[in-house]
Amino acid sequence: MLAPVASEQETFRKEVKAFLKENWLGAADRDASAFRKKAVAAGYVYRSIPKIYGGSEQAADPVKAHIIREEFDKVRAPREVGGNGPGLLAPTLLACGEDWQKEMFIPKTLTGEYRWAQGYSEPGAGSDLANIRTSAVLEGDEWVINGQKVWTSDAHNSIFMFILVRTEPDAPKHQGISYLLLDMRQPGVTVRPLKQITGEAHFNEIFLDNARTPKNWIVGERGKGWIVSRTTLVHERNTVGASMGSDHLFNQVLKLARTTELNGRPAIEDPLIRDELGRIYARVSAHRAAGQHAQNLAGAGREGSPAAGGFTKLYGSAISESIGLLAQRIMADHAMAQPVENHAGPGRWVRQYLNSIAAQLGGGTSNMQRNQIAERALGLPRD
Amino acid sequence: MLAPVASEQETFRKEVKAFLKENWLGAADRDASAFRKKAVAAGYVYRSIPKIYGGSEQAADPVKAHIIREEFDKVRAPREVGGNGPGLLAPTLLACGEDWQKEMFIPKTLTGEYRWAQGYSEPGAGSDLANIRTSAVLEGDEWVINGQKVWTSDAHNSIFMFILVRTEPDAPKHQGISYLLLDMRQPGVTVRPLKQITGEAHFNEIFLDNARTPKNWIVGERGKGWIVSRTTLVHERNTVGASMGSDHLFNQVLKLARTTELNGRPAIEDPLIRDELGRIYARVSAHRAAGQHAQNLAGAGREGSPAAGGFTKLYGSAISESIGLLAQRIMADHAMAQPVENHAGPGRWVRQYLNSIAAQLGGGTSNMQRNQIAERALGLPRD
Amino acid sequence: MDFALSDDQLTFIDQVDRYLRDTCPPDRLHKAFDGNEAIASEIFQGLLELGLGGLVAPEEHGGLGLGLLEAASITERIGFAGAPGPWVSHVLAVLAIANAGSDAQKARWLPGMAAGEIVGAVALMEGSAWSPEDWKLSASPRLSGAKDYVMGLREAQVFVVGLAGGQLALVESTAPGVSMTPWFSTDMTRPVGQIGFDNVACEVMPQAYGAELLDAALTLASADSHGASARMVEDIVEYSKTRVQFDRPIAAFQAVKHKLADLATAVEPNGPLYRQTAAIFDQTPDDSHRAAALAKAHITEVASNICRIATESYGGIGYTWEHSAHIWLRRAMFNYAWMGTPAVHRARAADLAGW
Amino acid sequence: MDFALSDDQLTFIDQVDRYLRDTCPPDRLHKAFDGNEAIASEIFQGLLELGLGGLVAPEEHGGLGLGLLEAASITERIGFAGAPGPWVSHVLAVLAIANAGSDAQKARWLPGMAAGEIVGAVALMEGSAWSPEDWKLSASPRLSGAKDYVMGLREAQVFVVGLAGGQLALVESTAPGVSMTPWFSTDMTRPVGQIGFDNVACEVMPQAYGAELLDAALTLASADSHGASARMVEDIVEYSKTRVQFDRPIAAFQAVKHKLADLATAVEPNGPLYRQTAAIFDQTPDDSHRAAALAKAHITEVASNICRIATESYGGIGYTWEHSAHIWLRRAMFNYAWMGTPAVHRARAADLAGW
Repeated sequence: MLAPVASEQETFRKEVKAFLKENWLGAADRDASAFRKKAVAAGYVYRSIPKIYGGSEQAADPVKAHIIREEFDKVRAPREVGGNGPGLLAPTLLACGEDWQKEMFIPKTLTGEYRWAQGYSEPGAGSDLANIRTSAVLEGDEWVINGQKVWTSDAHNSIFMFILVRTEPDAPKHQGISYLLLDMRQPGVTVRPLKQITGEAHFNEIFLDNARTPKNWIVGERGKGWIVSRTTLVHERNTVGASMGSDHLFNQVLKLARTTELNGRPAIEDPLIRDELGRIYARVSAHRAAGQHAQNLAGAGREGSPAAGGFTKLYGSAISESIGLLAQRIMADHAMAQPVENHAGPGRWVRQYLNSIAAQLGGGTSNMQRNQIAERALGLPRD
Repeated sequence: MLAPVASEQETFRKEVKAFLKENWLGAADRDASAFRKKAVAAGYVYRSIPKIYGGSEQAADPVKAHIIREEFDKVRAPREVGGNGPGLLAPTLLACGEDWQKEMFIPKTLTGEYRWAQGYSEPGAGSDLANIRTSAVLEGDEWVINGQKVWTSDAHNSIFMFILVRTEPDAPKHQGISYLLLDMRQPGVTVRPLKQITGEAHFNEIFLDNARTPKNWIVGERGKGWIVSRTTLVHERNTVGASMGSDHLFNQVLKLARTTELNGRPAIEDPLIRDELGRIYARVSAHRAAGQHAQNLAGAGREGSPAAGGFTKLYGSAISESIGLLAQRIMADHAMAQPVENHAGPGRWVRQYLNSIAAQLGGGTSNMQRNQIAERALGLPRD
Repeated sequence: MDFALSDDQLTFIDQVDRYLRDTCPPDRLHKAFDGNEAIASEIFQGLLELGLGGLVAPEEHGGLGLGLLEAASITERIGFAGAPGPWVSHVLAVLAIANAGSDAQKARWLPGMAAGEIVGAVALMEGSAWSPEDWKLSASPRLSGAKDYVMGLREAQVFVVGLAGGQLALVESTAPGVSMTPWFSTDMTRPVGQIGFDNVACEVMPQAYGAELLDAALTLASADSHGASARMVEDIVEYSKTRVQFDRPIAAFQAVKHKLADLATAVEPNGPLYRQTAAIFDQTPDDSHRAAALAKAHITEVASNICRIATESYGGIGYTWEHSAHIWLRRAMFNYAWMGTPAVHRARAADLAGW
Repeated sequence: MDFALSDDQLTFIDQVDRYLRDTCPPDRLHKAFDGNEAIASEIFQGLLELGLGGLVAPEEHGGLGLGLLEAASITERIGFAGAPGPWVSHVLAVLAIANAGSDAQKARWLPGMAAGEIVGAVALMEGSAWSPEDWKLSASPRLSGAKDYVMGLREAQVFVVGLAGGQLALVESTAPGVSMTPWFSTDMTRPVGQIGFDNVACEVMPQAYGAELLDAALTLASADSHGASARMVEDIVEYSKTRVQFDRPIAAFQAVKHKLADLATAVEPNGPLYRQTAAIFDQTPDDSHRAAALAKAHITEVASNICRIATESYGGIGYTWEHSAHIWLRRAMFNYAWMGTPAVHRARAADLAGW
């Protein structure tokens, strides 16, 4: 009675392995872009993007996609270019952009030549994203933009930005927003690193002071920016493989427990630490099984839960938090200080502990996810 | 700089001890009522009730009250009669009743001759108590009462009942309620035991089918029953000594851990059980210290937190729940079955486990307490 | 590993679901729970007659020849329904005979078990000793001693009894020297008790299958618990939509709404986890001990907590005997403790992982 | 036991509070946290000059002659303010000299420490060894070795150094052979480091006061943590009243409101608990080991979790360096680990309770 899908998957996996063996020279190969071209030609990366824009235009197949990810990662072969461009902007342009916009931006985004910052959050618009105040006013052939964005990732490396702005101040809040593209290389755009709780700066604040962008660098219609931006958010919430982060973190804390002494013996031998490791590992396993299940369903063309993204995110956040707390217990005195900054010892877990706070924040707070689960999966009343 | 209050307290404690030594013969003494008369005369019980109604009419002094409780309990001497009458009805009558009501009901309530059932909750009125539907209509000189009450404690032992009924169906919900007294020995009153999740029946359902009570058996004005009933609720939420339940439960689970084998040795030697015992004991200690603090404040005539009752209740509920969960771990296989019903072994903790669910329910749910804390102590907006 | 259910499997499960919905509605479930043996037995016999009796028996002995994945998936639905009867014990007995029995033993017992004419049960625990390594009974050549927490005491005609060294023996309920002592059970849908042996004739099975049988038992306990917790969440979600306090359904209060979302989130991945565990048992048995220990530790613990929280969430009504909540709560409590608690299996999983 | 504060005590604490509010507002606190030693030192010196330097020193040596109850109550307020400086280390040094020192040692050090002219510090931990039973350094007759996680490295002129057997020795910071290595500290309001001794002249104090000093250290860490967590809750409550999302203050969302109530409930009894612990130290020292272990285990753990949850509750802003949340979070993290983690003290409390 078992479904005979496994063999087809295994054939595909062999193909991928063979491709990698022939084309990927390993970490020594510094020319990622040449390799990536071959991977596009073989249909392994940029699968959902049409060939005319530099993609490989393959039928959607989450199982194949997952196999590709797994096999590429095993040998550390480069897949899609990272950052906001390929993952967030390109799908949005494909769904809502003009043809000239697609032609102009997508191909160079896929090669990594154009990098993109995401300009969504503002000081007054966090979970309530629709509350943004940054304004754009049409002056002749240009939008003139004023305001402030925060938590813009990758801004210091980017030359372009996609940004939500208020263009119809008198419309209801969700209907007054437009989605613009913006060249960041202009005097009206100031990027300031946002120092995080850990002391690092992975994000930026952006101050927009009469920044300008052409009238037709708008994606979708004027006032429809909220809906356009939702296209992107859906892409942020991919469920398959979402447990990989949990797996990775768990392996790190396991190593910490193995290599750190606690009360005169390896922490991993402490019954309390061991129990908590087991507790977390079971949740990591469940998270992984749920991801696998989602992949199996997708492979069989069946529907998963309407809130699967929320589930996996909330579950993953809780795991990350538990790992942070366990690390605190294992680190013990190392949590107070490190002999030197960036020391490789247990003390570097202070950063992990602090970082795990962000797990509750990134990509929608846990409370937003609870609302999503309650409303979409359980059918409970909206707030 | 320490306040010199301790000596005064100690003097009083000695007085109480001396009284008990002289007057309480121990468990052999079956005549509690004779002893109680002496305790009233000495000013140790019914302290807040005027002498004309059978009380001892003492100035409010929570510290003395606590010392009396402690010393009486040590030798198991009887204090106030239990049940709803002395604790809930008498204070309400004192605050809101007519003189003839006080004279007629309080003295015999204090001796235990009159026992009282509390008729508040209904199937549709749990946390939303003001939603009661049981109606009372004036017919001539009598109220005619119809409806259903649930969770009435002590109903099978009681001859009277104090009850919230809707007398003004057209008024806003809090303003249509009256507080009546009712003789339960009549055909219109049917008491049905309410079997709890543990299989025991400490509560009842009461069906009122044209039950009747005299027109003037109303406490406070018509339509003011909600406010009258609040007098009673305040008495339910006494903070001093509220941690005694936690202490008692903890000692029980400690004994369970000492006497139950888990994986071939006493459970208390298991590092995980030991850690959890320590964790709970710390909370019990904190709960006790907070109670002591409240007592110290009261002794010094200072104000405590406006939500102290909510705090201690919520804290105590969480402790009770933790103890239930720990008991589950210690019981292990004994949680599946007991060789005989009511066996004295670890299996009887199944009942404790199930009972601890009630900790979340009795006297206002935890969510109601959170609202109270948030609004009264933290000044957050009302729901 | 693919542990998604095929269309055939889903259709079959739907059938079982329909049967359970029809025969095990709240009123009948309550009666069975309160000790009505006729109803309990009718529901359970009907299940066997759907063909489930021989689910894991080979086809040549009249069974369906399916694996633990299917058995566990059915067990989830039975847990979801809260259905009375020693289902788990019977499946394990069939599995043991099918995998550890001699040809003669298989031929003697499996056809009747598959046909629903014979009920089997496993008798494994000795006091709190759940592990085959700690079983002490031996058949040398006759059996004396006792087994505890046996599910199916009343119903079973044949018992698979765990022996020292993970051996298993077959004992008939009518054999001279066998005694049964029903106990006061927490989970009254599946009462347990002690079976005593006083110099009883028994047949030892050729394979020492105790360790495998343990894995299967842990997996089925997980599946049953998952079903119970999923049901509790489904029910409290529905209740919260209709129970009105302060002029709105309580589900409209964010504190309630978010608690329900947390419960659903805790339940969600446990289905995939037990199914994966069962698939490992069927397909890559080398990894089975660790997977089964971990699943049992996690799912029976989480499910027990979920059932508890859901019960609390009903307010007063959930605290009454007449309400159904405690039927599943008690079921989850049983699964938590049966064949070793979460804590011991978590420690065992850590050992097996080589930590 | 009465551990309520008298009017005099409250007035004194109010004074300290006022001083801290004036001198340690967020902008200056951030500068101190970011390494501005002048500001840090100004705030700390001012505290000593309020008379706190000799809080627990006897009156005949210029102190106030108060007990641990008062010291802990002041420590709470300092934790509440997040004030920089080695306050806890200084108080412990004074306490040690006052209780374990010879008359000559007291006369030599206490008046200056009480006057705020001399800063003292304790040097106790050796690696992760916090317990006097595990201290290995000895002065025979000169001192060699190192002490770790020493708070007040930069400020102190005299160190109270823990020795084997719970003995304590006095070492001057300028003594030949003393070396200081500041470490990269998590709690930058109270940076720590290593102090090394290479054949250093020292004076052993006559009383072996290590075990008592440990109790005092655990109690002060608890008080500091309690202050930090109380501040975090106060701040997030205020923020939630003013931060508007979806057109209402986030405190109006029941999920937020109830979380804040839970935080407040967790904080509420910790004040009484540490004060009771301090009063036990002062009044019935026989019970002190167990009480101090339990308070440290509970309060520093709960406070660390509260600070964490409160930080999360700010959303993105709480995750920035410029926000103040992490100043208290790091302070609570430090207290959690300093002189033994909650887990070890919980185990110790269980042993001491005779379980």
